[in-house]
Amino acid sequence: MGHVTTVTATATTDREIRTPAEVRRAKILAIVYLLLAALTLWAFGIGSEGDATFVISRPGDTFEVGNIVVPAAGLAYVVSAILAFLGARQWLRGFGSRTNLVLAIGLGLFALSFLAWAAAGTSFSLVGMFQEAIKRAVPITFGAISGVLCERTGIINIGIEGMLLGGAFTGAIVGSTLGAAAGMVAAALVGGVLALVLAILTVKYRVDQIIAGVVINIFVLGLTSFYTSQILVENQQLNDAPIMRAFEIPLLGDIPFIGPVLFDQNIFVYAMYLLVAATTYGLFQTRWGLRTRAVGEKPRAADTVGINVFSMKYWNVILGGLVAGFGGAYFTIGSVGRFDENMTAGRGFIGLAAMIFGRWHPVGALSAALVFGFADSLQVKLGILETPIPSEFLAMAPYLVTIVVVAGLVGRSRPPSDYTAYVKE
Amino acid sequence: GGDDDSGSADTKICEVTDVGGVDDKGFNASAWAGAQRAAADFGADPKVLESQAETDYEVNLNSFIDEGCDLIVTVGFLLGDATANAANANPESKFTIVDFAYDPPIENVKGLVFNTDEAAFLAGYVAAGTTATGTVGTFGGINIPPVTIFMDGFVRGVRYYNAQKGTDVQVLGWDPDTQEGSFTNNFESLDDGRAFAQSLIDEGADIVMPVAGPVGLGSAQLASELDGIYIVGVDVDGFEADPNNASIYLTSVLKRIDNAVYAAADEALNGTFTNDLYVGTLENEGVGLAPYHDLADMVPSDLQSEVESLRDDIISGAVSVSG
Amino acid sequence: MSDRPDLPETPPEQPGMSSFFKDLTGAGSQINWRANVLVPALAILSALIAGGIIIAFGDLDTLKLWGSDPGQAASDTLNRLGDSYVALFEGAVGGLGPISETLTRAAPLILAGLAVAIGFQAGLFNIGANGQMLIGGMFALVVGFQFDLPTVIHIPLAIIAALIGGAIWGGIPGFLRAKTGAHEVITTIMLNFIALRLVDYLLTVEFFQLEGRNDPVSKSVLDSARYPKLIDFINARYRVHLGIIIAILAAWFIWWLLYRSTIGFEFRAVGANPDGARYAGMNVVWLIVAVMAVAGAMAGLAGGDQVVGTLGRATPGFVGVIGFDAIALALLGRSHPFGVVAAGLLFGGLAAGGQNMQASTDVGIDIVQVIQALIIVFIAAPALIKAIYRVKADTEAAQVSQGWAT
Amino acid sequence: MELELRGITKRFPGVLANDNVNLTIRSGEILCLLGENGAGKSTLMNIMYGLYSASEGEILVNGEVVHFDGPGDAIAAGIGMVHQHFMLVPVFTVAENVVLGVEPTKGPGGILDISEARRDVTEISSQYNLEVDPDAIIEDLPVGLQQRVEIIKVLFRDAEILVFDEPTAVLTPQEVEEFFSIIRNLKADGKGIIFITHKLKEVLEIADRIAVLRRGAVVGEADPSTATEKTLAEMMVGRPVVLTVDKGPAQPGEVVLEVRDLDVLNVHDHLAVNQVSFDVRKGEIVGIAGVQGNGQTELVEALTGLRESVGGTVRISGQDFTNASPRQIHKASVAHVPEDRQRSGLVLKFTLTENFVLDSYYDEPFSHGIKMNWNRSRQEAERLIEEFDVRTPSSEVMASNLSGGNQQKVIVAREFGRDVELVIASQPTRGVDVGSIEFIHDRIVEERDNGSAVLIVSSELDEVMALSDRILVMFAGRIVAEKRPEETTNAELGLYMAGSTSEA
Ligand SMILES: Nc1ncnc2c1ncn2[C@@H]1O[C@H](COP(=O)(O)OP(=O)(O)OP(=O)(O)O)[C@@H](O)[C@H]1O
Ligand SMILES: Nc1ncnc2c1ncn2[C@@H]1O[C@H](COP(=O)(O)OP(=O)(O)OP(=O)(O)O)[C@@H](O)[C@H]1O
Ligand SMILES: [Mg+2]
Ligand SMILES: [Mg+2]
Repeated sequence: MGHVTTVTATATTDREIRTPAEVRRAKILAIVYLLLAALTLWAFGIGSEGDATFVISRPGDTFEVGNIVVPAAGLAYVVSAILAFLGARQWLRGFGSRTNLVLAIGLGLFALSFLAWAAAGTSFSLVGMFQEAIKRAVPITFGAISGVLCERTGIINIGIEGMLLGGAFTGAIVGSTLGAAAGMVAAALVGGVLALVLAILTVKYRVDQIIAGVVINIFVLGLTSFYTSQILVENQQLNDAPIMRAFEIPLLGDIPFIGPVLFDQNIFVYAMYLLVAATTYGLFQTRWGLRTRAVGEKPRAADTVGINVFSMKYWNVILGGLVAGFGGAYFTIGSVGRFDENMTAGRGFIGLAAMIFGRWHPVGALSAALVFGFADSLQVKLGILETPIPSEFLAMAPYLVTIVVVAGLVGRSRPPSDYTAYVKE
Repeated sequence: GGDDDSGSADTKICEVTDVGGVDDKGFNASAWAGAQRAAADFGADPKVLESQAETDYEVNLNSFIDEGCDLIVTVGFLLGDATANAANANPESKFTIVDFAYDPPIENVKGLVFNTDEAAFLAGYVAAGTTATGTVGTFGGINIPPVTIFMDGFVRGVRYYNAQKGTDVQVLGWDPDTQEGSFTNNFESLDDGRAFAQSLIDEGADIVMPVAGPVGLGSAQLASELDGIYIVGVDVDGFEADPNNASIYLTSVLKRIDNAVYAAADEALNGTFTNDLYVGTLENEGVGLAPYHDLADMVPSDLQSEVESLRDDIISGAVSVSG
Repeated sequence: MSDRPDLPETPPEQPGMSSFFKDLTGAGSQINWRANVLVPALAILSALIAGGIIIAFGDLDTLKLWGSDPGQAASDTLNRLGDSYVALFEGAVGGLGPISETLTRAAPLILAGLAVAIGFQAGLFNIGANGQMLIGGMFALVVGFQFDLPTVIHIPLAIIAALIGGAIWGGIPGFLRAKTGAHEVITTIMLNFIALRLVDYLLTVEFFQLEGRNDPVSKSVLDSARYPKLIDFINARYRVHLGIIIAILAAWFIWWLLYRSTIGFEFRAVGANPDGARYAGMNVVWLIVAVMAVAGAMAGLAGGDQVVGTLGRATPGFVGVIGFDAIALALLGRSHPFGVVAAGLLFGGLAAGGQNMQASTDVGIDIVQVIQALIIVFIAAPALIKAIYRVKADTEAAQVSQGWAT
Repeated sequence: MELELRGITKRFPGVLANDNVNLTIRSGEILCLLGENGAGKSTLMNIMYGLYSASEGEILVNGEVVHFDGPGDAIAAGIGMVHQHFMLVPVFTVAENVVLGVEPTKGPGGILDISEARRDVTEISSQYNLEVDPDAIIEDLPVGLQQRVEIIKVLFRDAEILVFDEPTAVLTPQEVEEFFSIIRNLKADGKGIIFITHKLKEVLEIADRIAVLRRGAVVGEADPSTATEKTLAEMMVGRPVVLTVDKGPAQPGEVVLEVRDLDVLNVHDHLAVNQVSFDVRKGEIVGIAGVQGNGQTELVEALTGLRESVGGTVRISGQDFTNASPRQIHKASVAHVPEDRQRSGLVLKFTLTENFVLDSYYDEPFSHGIKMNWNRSRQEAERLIEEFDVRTPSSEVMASNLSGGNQQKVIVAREFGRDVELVIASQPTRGVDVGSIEFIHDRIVEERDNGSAVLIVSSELDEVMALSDRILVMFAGRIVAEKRPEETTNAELGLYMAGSTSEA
């Protein structure tokens, strides 16, 4: 009967058919390309004169590299032509599995043309901007990885924002009193404790996961604000942590452009690289990873082969909390040494978006976080290139990007988990 | 209401903060410092109510009125209306409001405003004379007058220097003519302080004036990690307010809110209270330029003396800062 | 048929309070006091206790004292707590003034709470009340200062504007959720930030700014559009205004909508079982947009309450954190409109009381935030309460989320 | 080895699922466990497998009392289970699923040794001739193969006692035969086997011993050599039962449902319904037979507006209803009994009244404008409860508090309660006890005789045979055969269901 059933194998046929939904989405995407093309042409091309000078090395780099000079208008014409082509091709054939890649490239080109327009007539430092982009991606990445760890075991962690904030707060206080190292450890631990609370609420008491997460956010925000005004204001010495300085990695740091951008950063950035590598390997190459994903995808199946679903969930969520807590320390120990009320300003949620954008994969999460970091550093940069765009709108950029990304991609990405609370009689 | 008897007998100096809170390292804080100093000197006790939201102003003012405060200090334009209403409803209480002026003036309210641009002008002049890269920068918290007046003065100071010396020192981050520039859009994120300073530095600025309360501390932090980068502090003397990074404050644009509040308290508690508008100027030292402290030898002595004479010219009106 | 239990002889339900209780108790036949009254009450109690501990830790001097003189420290701490909570209580209900203040603060809380509760009822988590309030407020503002009309027209017009503004800002995430599966939790939060910046910007625009000033303070709403105060004839300071009445009417309307109208039936069906709703021929996509729009409209009304009611103008971030308190409030009210009213009054009291507590003791006002968060923890996990107090209540934890993608 | 369950009792909120059950199983024998839906069979097995913990009673292995904290312990004790609903991770490969929980690792930090896993799988499959590709992704495999993976999983953990919970429910008769030969091998290999089913024929064919459960209690054991289907059925239900549906011949009238060249995609965007065409006439019952997952679900969803079709047309009473909305189709007086009552047929958190008007609330008399008329709705609810004998204390209890069968009755009542021209019912009696089955079958025939066109989709071959006037067999998204029940046999249909195409 073997052969009989193999006939049954899949009810597919050679006839290639796309769902109406797919077709619709493809067309919409195509229209987006065309609009971008038009915008590029009209806003950045026509009537903009002057060259944009992109500085891609810093004084004192081992290898000084010349600046890139591009005519803003010219670039705009080229880019809009390419975008138009992509749009047409998208409409007619689509890009199949490479759709997202192409989209990323398209948006990248658009951003480039935008920069050239903004910098037309002046010069500005790409190195600086990308360096900043990496820095700003750090807490987002930690948040996103924390999300990946939790969601791969079937727990949505909306509480990342709170865990970051808790980590920042603890990092500041413990860092001020016992030193940076202790501060980072303590920050991670606090994240872990908050995660434990999340785990208990969702796994043991089966509280709605999103409610539980939001509770953690509100609670941490209230608590840190309360103690900030109650204690830190009078006792500034408690809010004055040592700061991790950037240090250049030998050799790697000397590579033109790449070097200063990637390898002249502080410990948190390097920790981020390690974390991404470690989680990727762990999730997909180890026993722990296999079990974690099994528990997320189908808890009862894992249970029936004797995997302790609950403890897997607990440990992974706690692990996620440790990651988020440590990431939170970036805001204080990794950046300015001082805690301020609600200083995470929504980075935790952007981290969630990055996780989704990154399809619950650590590397994806990192890339997504870099996109947000870029948007974020872009708005900083644009403020000083007298663009006609009001700063309030520039400040919206990261949030707008988040919405666009989530709306554009989550629809098509399937979460790796069954998020319903696992019940065991 | 919020009346409790504890010490309603003795005199009180009471501050209602705006939503920034008393620990904003900005004008709420310096007003509070003035109130506390006055309270100490005149044997009153200082009280503060933090406002969490717009809706709190009225209530906070009322509870202080009920407490019979001898002077109620309110801070910032956000409290403009609330203070006016409270003052009109309670003619017997005395008020003073920071960074706000009524016209026509209200009987029992003393407005405290500052020609910060006079001092910022001097700072700009110093910066222009000190920069090694020929580029200086500034950024603000939110695009509102109390902030941008610093930036106006700073930029005009630089331009004045260029005009005098025929140099071409650039100022990044603010254009007094279009009133657009670089803003963090918050007064909290020190990380933004770093980022905004960094991006100015990337474009070659070596002297940065952050006008965003505590956000500036981030910039100072960054400067202390790099070499050849200096900060111009605002409101208070960064050298004292931020001891960790004291050494990188070239100077600071002083806005002596504390002195003004102190003076108002003095009037209120010693029966000389008037509603005459107080305008802090270089002349009455309501605004000023902080000493160069450790960096004194970085500022050439002739530049220092030019600054001195420039101050006199501004006071005398020979030089206009609103250029 | 013989072994089939007889139906109770109760006559068919009449709309009204009895059915209100039925709604309140899910669909159970008799009132579930334990689940809907006792547990929330205990949750509040627990939150106050936990809050007390947190307050105690907020006082370093006393903490140090524990080492040297525990007795003294203990009594200090207790006094401090005593004073704090007494002040809290007095500030909430200690006289006409406090009550007026409580009601003033309850109004926007109730409306924003409805905005969240409607979402819950339909299985959507609307964290965007703050943004929706801001936009609704700005809409009302424009009507408020732009047109000069007789009150009877002006106020309703401002209200409509607020509803529209909020509905738009709420409808966007609804649309995104329905069409692209973008989860409303993320989109609404992002829209909060965006609304905040948008208001900052608008307040720098000539059209909105107060004549002759360029502070980010809007023109003042004309008196003809201001909600009339209710008891200011007793004391000019009693600022409770029409808003509270509007809030209660809105709650009643939402109750009617949810439990007496076909639309509400669809809302609840989508929330309880989207597949079932589709099977039953409901247009789930449209419904999600509609739910979020209605929710947004309620939040918009809350924003309007602030602008044309309490403040009379707009300033940066003029709604504070009401939109977030609303989440706690909706959970506490078990997402039932009348429960929301009760919870709103409670939180209004907490806010007014917290104000007073700050004024008469040195306990910072953020503690109110903490207490509210604690209340949700306990509400969200009734099992917790049951475990602590050994209550037998068949409450199951509130469920709202439907995973990420739809 | 010998495994004994002693005095096992299991209570769920509101249910006594197992009631003081005693049971013994030894190596080298096949014990059949028989019982209607909800009799407590799965529960009992889950307890034996450490998934549930018993409220009372104990488990003994070779006379020793053992205590299972989880499946891990049971597995260690040599117990293996193939669950009623497969316990495989859909996105994992066969190999990953087999080794999950006992993964071979290399080096430190538990690095997976997947090639080792692959070898183990191929080894076992060759030993018991259960060929399957170790690298195939589970969700791409048909149920038949998925079941093999489950068996391999159990053998990989070298279990001595193997439990199969309704393994044949999803198999064609041929696959069943294949499966039986597999478990005969296992038995010969000295394994003890517990085999759960509702299907009396199978029991008589394979069992060494038979134990019957009713309402959670063992109501007796039977000897396969002496027992007959009828006696077993009576033991199961506790009263005499009619095993056939009595219905007169059909008088087909004009075409009501007309389907032409219909193409429908499944969730994975594979073509699940492929160029399907058929008619259903007034006054006839057309039954669609087929192994689950051959496109029946997608077909019904397309017909009822729940899924967009990508090609072909659907006409109802002459009008075009291709990709019409569920509401439009409902208005065309079509009744739809959905495949999964809990997922789509009911809103469990709603009262019965609300559920009874779930798809007709939008119209008079249940609503006027946007105002619901709850009094009227409630009267309707009570009428239907009365007429369809739904066992419930009142019309105001939540649907979730009803038993599966009664929940099904609620749906049937709602859909048949109004006069309709077309009835589309999938798995109308799934998870429903024999008593209710009789009832629902009678109602379906009654609808036919009242002149409705009826389309039945069921994976229960017997049900299709009993009800249908015409039978269509679906395989791999195509209609591969059309037969009249009187001119065919289970065996023949089974062949078509397994993919051998019609030469008729
Ligand atoms: N998790 C649960 N919670 C509450 N009741 C349950 C649960 N699981 C099963 N039951 C009830 O226990 C009884 C026995 O269920 P069980 O699944 O063991 O029946 P079964 O004999 O396996 O039926 P079937 O033949 O349909 O599989 C039923 O009344 C069922 O409703
Ligand atoms: N999951 C459950 N949770 C709570 N109560 C349940 C559950 N399942 C069943 N019950 C209760 O147990 C009673 C018996 O349900 P059960 O499913 O055993 O009926 P059954 O024997 O399977 O009958 P049917 O064959 O009609 O499903 C039902 O009336 C229901 O109230
Ligand atoms: Mg059942
Ligand atoms: Mg079963």
